[in-house]
Amino acid sequence: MPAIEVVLYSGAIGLSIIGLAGLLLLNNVFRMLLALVILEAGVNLLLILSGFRLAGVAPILLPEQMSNLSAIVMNDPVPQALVLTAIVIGVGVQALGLAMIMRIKAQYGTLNMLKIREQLEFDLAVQSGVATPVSAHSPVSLASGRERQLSNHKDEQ
Amino acid sequence: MTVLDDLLLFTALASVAIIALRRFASISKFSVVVYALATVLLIKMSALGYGGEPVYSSFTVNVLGQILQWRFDALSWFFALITLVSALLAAFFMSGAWGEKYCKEHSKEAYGLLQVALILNVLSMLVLLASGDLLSLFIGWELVSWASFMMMALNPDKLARKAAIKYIVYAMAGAMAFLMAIAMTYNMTGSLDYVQVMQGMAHLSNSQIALLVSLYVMGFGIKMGVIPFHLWQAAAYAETPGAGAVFMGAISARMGLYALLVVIVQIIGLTRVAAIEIPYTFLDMQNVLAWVGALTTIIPTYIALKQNDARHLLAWHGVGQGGYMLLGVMISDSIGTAGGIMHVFNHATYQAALFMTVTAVIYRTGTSNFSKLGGLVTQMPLTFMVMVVSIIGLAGIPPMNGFVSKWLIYRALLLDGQPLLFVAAVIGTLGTILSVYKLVHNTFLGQLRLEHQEVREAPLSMLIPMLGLAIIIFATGVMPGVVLDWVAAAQIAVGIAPVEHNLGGIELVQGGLDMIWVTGIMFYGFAVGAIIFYVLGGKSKHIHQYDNYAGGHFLTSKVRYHYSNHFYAGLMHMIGGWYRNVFIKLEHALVSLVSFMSQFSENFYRSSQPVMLVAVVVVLALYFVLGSSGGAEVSAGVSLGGFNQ
Amino acid sequence: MNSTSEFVTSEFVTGNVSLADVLPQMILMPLIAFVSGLLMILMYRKIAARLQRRVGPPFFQPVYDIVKLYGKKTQISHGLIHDIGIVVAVGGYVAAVILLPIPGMDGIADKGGIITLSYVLMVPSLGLALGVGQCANPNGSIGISRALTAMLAYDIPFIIVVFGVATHYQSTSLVGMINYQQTHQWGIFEMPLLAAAGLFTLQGMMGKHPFEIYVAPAEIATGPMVEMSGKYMGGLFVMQSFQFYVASVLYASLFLGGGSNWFEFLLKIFFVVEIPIFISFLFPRYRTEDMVRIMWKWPVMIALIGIAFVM
Amino acid sequence: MDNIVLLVVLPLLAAFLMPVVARSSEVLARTLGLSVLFISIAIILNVWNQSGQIDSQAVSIAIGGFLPPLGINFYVDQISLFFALAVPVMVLLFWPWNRSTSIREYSLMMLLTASASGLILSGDLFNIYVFYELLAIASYSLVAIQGRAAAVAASFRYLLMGSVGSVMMLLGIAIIYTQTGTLNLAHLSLLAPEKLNNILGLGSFALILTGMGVKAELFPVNSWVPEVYGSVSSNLAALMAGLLSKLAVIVIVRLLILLFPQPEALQLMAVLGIMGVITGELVAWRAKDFVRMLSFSSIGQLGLVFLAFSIPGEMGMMAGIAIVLHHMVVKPALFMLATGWRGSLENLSGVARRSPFAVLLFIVLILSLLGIPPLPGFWAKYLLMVGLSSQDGSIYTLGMFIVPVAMIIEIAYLFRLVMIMYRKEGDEAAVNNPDIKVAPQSHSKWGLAIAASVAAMLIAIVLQLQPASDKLVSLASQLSDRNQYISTVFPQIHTVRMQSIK
Repeated sequence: MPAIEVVLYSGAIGLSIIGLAGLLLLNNVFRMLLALVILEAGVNLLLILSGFRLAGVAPILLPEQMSNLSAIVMNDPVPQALVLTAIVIGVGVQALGLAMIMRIKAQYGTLNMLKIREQLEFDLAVQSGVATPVSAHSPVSLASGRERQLSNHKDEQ
Repeated sequence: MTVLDDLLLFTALASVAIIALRRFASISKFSVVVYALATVLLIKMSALGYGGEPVYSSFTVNVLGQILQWRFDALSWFFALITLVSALLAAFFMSGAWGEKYCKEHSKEAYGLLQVALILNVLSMLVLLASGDLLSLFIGWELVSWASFMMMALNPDKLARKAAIKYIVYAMAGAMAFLMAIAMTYNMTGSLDYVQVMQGMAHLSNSQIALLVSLYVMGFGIKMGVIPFHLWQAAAYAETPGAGAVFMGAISARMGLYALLVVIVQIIGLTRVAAIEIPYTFLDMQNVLAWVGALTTIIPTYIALKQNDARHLLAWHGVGQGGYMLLGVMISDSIGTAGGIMHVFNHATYQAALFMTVTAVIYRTGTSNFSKLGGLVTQMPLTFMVMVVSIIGLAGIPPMNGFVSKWLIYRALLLDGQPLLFVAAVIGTLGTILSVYKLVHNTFLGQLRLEHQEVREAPLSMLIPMLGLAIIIFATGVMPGVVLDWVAAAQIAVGIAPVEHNLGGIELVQGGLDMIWVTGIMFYGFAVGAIIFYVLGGKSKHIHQYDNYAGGHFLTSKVRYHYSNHFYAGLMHMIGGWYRNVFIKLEHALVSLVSFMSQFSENFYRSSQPVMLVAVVVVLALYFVLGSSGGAEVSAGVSLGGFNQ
Repeated sequence: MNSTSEFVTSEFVTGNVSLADVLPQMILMPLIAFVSGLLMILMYRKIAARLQRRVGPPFFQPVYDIVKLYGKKTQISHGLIHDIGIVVAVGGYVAAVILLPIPGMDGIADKGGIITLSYVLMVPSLGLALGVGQCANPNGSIGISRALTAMLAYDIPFIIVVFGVATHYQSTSLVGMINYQQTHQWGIFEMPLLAAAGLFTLQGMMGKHPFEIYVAPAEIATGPMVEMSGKYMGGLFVMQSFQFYVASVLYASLFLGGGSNWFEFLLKIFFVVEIPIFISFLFPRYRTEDMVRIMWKWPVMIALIGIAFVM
Repeated sequence: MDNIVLLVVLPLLAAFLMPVVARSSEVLARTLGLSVLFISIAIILNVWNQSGQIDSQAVSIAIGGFLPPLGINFYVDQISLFFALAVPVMVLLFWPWNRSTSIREYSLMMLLTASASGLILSGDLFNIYVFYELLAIASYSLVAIQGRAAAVAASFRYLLMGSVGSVMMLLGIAIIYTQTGTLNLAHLSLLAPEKLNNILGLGSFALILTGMGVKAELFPVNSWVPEVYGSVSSNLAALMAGLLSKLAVIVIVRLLILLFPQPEALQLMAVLGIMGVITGELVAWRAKDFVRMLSFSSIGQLGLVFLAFSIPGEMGMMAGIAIVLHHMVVKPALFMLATGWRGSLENLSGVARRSPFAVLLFIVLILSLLGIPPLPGFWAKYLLMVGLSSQDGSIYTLGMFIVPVAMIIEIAYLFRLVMIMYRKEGDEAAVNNPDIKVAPQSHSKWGLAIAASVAAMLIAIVLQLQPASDKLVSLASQLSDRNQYISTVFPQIHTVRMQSIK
């Protein structure tokens, strides 16, 4: 495998790992979304590379090349088509996620995943009218969360 | 259309009719007629009880390559007879005054539902008894479980609800064990038809049989309430509304024994069971099962001894008596199995009678708590008489029928040379004697309470079935041959040599039993006693209850001069330490375990990083697949960039 | 010690018996039992007296007692069950007596056998319990709860002994056992451990010292007899004489080869009764719990070892 | 036959047209959505009626006249047609009827319909990916659009999990492509025995399973389930639990049959299935409100599905399809009952008096869910147990013990609830937070009607056991028939070639 391909592959894999690590290690939801973007970029790159030929040309078969098919090195078009679609979808999902983050920020006032989860659990419990799953380790945030929730209710009224 | 078709169809239509008509006042009479007619239909098949050919239903279902069929043989007929007669008597019992009171206390709807539950129980039991293959057996099994659950759940009390939910969890566990066993049987033998499974069993190894037997016995044992699955039954049956408890106590739990007879005795065969050695012990599987039976006679009986409520006491005895049946069947010779099967009949008669008497007492006094009863014999002499007859049967003392079946079991144990089992069985009997005396003493004997001065005899609609049962208990005690005929036919049906018997009992060169003579001698003895007492002695004077030796204390109705609390204080002083609620603690431990695991799982689902899980599963999955395939293929498989077209 | 099955053949089993054949036996056997029982009571009291350096009662004292009790004017009944209880208590023993084979009179014994007999022996206790229960006296009920506990105590070793003996003879027929012993060897020599345990049990069954606290004859107000007067007490006295007789005959039949003639028979049963009587007065009385403890410990242990030998 | 394509095209068009049309007339926009659904149903019924051949044979439809493997195709057999029918029918059943629903939601529903139909019909791996992503986007948005703060947060967490999952799936598809050079399922299936029967093939299966598993509630990528179902309306929860998860399962199974012959793939599914069953039921046992209980029960049931499909051979296929179909009707019906019973379980104390009919339906449904004979759920469970016990592997043996344990736990919590429902009213109805408790409301007539018709359907199946079981057998044999798939898509391939594949 030529050196350049090694560099390209390791770059793609590295991007994926960075993205995955970001998703796992970060708590800020916006950063998590960015990590997702990086992960997708890495994987897309990997896909592109799988169809890539070092000295390849665009996969358009010209009439004069018909005689000498085996001599032509073409890039594989299918991965490119795939990646194109994936990028489009990815952008859509990212936009959706971003919109959600804005809503979350507006309603919960935080971007911290841990706090969001606690608040979410609390909200679900409130909705269903059961006791909040209060953990002994985090009484403060939940108690304050509940008060906030109740005051929100009042605001709505 | 065979007679079996008629019977099943009739019962099914009757259940639909009862469901539809449950709000009408005349539903109770209607249901009595239904059970009577069903009994008539069953009696039309009575040739079965004397060794006739099995009656097949013309209705079959072919599903998933499995043919479901239904048929009646002598064993089913025997159980069906008990079922229908119990249902008839229970329906008669609840048709009159008891039903009216129940309507008043609860609602008409509740009474209708009780009738519905009863007919559904009967229908499901008939379906179970008629099953002709393992799958239809399972279907019937589940139907019976759920019909019983419906009956239990009718009582809205908190205790009853708790008992019902406990029951259904246990029943489900049993059903699941049964289902696992069926699935394995299907894969091992390629069929679920009785005959084909029986043939297939012959080719199985001992370890396979051991697995199957353990699963089947677990499934059936839970229904029977054998140790260690005995915790659910007593509370559940005791808290069932009166007339329902009569029926359930008589027959419901015996469905486990029926299935056990069919599957373990008939299909697998006790010789195969006995061939399974339990490692590191001297025991084989059959011994273990016999010991399960023996322990079931002891432990629940002594739990019954501690009960302070008549219904609970009886229900615990119901569990304990199931142990005798299992023990009898597991002795596997003709006398022992005859005893086990016959005990089903005998137990049904006296248990139904006892629940009826207790229900009658509740009907008149409103309670079955021993601390609030006493001295009712003067007010309810006939009920008392029925109870005495039944407890003599329950305790297994001649001349009532309970003695005969227990005698058969003891006799078989003797012939088999099983001293410890014999002793265990006798310990159970002695415990029974103690606790039935507690039952009769604390309800009927002793001092009559002030608030019960006006209590009258139970109404006629309740007395008639009670007295009828008392007569059956006595008559089949004196002439056990009547029942033994059916038992012998049932034994042939499950492939065991029938017991040699005559009208009075067993003829055996090594000491038999002739109940006609024994009863005759006993009554002769009582006559002699009566002569000594009445003829030789002077006339005695009847005095009031308060006219009693009281060590100088002046007795009035305010003084409770009746000993019913801590009845066997001395004995409890001695054996009380052995009541350690081990099984209850075990049950709690299981629940705690589930609770702990549940908490653990919940924390997993609450993880704050959703992606973590994806990553974990990817890594684990890749590790799994890579690990399972070995590294050599990796290099061969990797060909990134290959364009293969 | 094993291989006894050869002894049990059909020759010991009487065939069909007609009522006319056994009617004389049915009349005679209770009478014999009654008379022997009275003599045993007399013997008991005499020996007790001699051990305590008293003269003791005259020969007809037991008869006088019964006549006195029956002749009493105050005969208090607490209801029908009270009466029936006494009838059943006496009648149960009468039935048991008839089911026990004695020399020349074994027509009916085979209809029941040893298992039936041991259960028929529980009938009197139950009858008495019902009768006492009807009296509505807590002292009586306490006594009965103790009596039943005591029954539980001695019946367990008793049943083990019965099982051992029946296993040894491969039979539950008392007639068969006796015939075998008379032609071979007495049970006491073949099964010494079981015989020893049986003797222990016998002590409990008789309801005498040192296991008599449930009857509470000395402190009558706290025992089952508290409401028994006149013929009720008399009935129980009759019952007691049967009780002595049944216990001793049963033991003699199981271990001492019954009796081939009347002299031998009477000698054996009086000898059997004598042993517990002598032991009676050597020990203080046991509380009910202690009785349960001792009965479940020693005789059970000895009997189980004995069974291990006969198996 | 070719108008099957309309099943995807029409809803997709409608989805984009609806907001536009709504500017002029909102009523027209709503009618547009509904009419598209009705047209879809009509098309499928027509296809089914018109050619009886679908019962035994399958049809491949090349889109735009380009034949596979170069062109893309739709594959129509009984299973895919059935699910393609189920999509519009269930969307119609759980259509958000109330007037306050925004047109955007309807539009998203149409998107969901289109992508779901496409997902089940596609005969091409990449199209599956695309439709799957569309479906995901539609469902994220549908969850988020519910408006509550909790719904948005839950949806975001769902989105994170889902998009990482789809990235993994994409990676898996890429690996498959590099190995084989094609993405057509039939073609892949032809090549699979030689090209995918290796470590990379397995790896790609694991990646695809992870990605698809997010939607199919596969353990452990299902932690979104309770959050999402708890925060959305019952209608949407019913649709997601009932339909979408099953579609993902069917696609996974199809890929498994066509592409991955390795036993390790099955074992992986079995392990994850077992974990799903036991954890789902255990947590449901703790649940304090009805919807959460249903969500975890759904996880458990999907675990059963994976376990069933992991059994090699026809028996497993039958068991899997039976459980899938059964759960597909029962769980939505239960969610419909949940509309009236949101809130703490303790609040349901005594509802049996107020709404006896609903409770009766509930009991029938859970009895079937628990597998009580002779209800259809029993036959599914019976097949599962027989299938499990027919296998030797320790995983299957473990499964055979885990499934009953899970059922026992399930019966404990479900019947605890039933007993609460039958409690005398006012009896210990205390709730920890009386100020925020949610009182049980009455059910919508529509929801009750759905539940009642499902219950009636279950009972009808009991009465028609024999035809139903025959149908199941034919479905299973068709789903597990690789050769039919290949020969349908490539009729030119000779049977000789087929022989060699075998």
